[in-house]
Amino acid sequence: MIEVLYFAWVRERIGIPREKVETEAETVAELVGELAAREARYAAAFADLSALRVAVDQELADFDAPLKGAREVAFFPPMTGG
Amino acid sequence: MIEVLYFAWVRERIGIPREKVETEAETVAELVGELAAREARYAAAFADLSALRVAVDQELADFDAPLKGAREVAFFPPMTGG
Amino acid sequence: MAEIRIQTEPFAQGAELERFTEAVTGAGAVVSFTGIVRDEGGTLAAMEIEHYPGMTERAIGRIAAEAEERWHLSGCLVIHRHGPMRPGEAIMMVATAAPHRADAFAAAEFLMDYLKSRAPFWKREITAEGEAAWVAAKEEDEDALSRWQP
Amino acid sequence: MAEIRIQTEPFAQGAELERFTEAVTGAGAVVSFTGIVRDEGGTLAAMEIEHYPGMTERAIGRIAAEAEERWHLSGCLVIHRHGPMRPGEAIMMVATAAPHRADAFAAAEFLMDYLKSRAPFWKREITAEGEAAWVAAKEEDEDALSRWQP
Repeated sequence: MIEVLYFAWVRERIGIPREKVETEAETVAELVGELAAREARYAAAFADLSALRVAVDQELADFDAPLKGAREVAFFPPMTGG
Repeated sequence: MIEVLYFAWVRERIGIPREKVETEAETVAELVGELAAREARYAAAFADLSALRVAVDQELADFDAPLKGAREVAFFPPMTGG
Repeated sequence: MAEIRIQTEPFAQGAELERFTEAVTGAGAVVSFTGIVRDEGGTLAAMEIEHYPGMTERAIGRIAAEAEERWHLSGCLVIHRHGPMRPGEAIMMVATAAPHRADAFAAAEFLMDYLKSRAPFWKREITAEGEAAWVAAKEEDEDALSRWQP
Repeated sequence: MAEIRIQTEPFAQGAELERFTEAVTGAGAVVSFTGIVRDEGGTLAAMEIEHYPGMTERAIGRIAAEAEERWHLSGCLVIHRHGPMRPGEAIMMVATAAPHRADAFAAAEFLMDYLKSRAPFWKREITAEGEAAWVAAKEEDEDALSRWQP
């Protein structure tokens, strides 16, 4: 079970800020594949991965990062702080 | 007649902050030559020109700058503002 | 050593800068940066900032720790707001104190470059007409990070 | 456009920064630098700054004008004290405001580099034992100017 979080327009597109996901995905990319296959709103949010960033357990990660042991995965657009 | 000003250790070495100088010097270097020839304290102050800076009419200048029309010449060490 | 505050409340940059400066010892140089909501010639009504609680503190803590490793600092402050804010209000500030000015300047610029692109904040602008749009990340902000690579 | 003040009185950097920021329009970024008298581990009792009245205002005015030509600024402030001051007191400050942060940072660093070596101030340190010595100009301060050459 992984807690999946969405921020900014990813959150808006998917319609929820977070959800628990039952998954056997071994990498972030596999998790993205499972989510995108769910519904059109997920497919739309994950249509262009180059426009997305991912954090695993609150650390920026790549899409090929392993999920073994991860409790929290977040998807969001490039950050615009400062 | 030129107003000559001294700052920081140049002022201390010469012993006065400013004086009026009658001179026919055509360049700063000629004026320095006249001043240095006056007394030991002037000679000491002008002994090492590389340790001095000069301003003509409140603008930084070189030692070979002309003095024609100048009303004010200042001698001082490298600046340490900020 | 760094003081990091994530908050919704407005803050007074001047008072923060005074307090920060009084608390550090041995500093000869203090640099501050404050980001302010521009009004874009009256077209911007408000800005909203979303963030990722938990990761935000962690990411900024890491950035500040790296600044303290790279430069000789006497202190380091980061305040970043989230939630709604109005034109003219301060969004965030960083302050750095150091014995020498080059360190204070470099650390402040480093903190800003990393906060822009590596701390999980997302800005949304609401126009005077009530339209809301997420601010797009700028390529130049990403490029700015390259100058800090070893 | 730049505000330049040469004074013997202490000033409050925080209050000056607030006032400066409120007065500028269109700024998204405000950078400040404050130079503070270090106590050098308790060995420094006081600092005295001599300056060249008239030339000081002129030199700083020229430096600020050049900063305003080189970068897109919304405002520019320079305050520099002369006379005696104690450890912990602010010697001087610059503040720059700009639509974008790169301009504000570059202009503030430019102002500082030029103020250090091209504005007619001379620092004298008085130690706790009462010995006074003129501060020598640093070669690195002169070198810092080279990065601004076209």
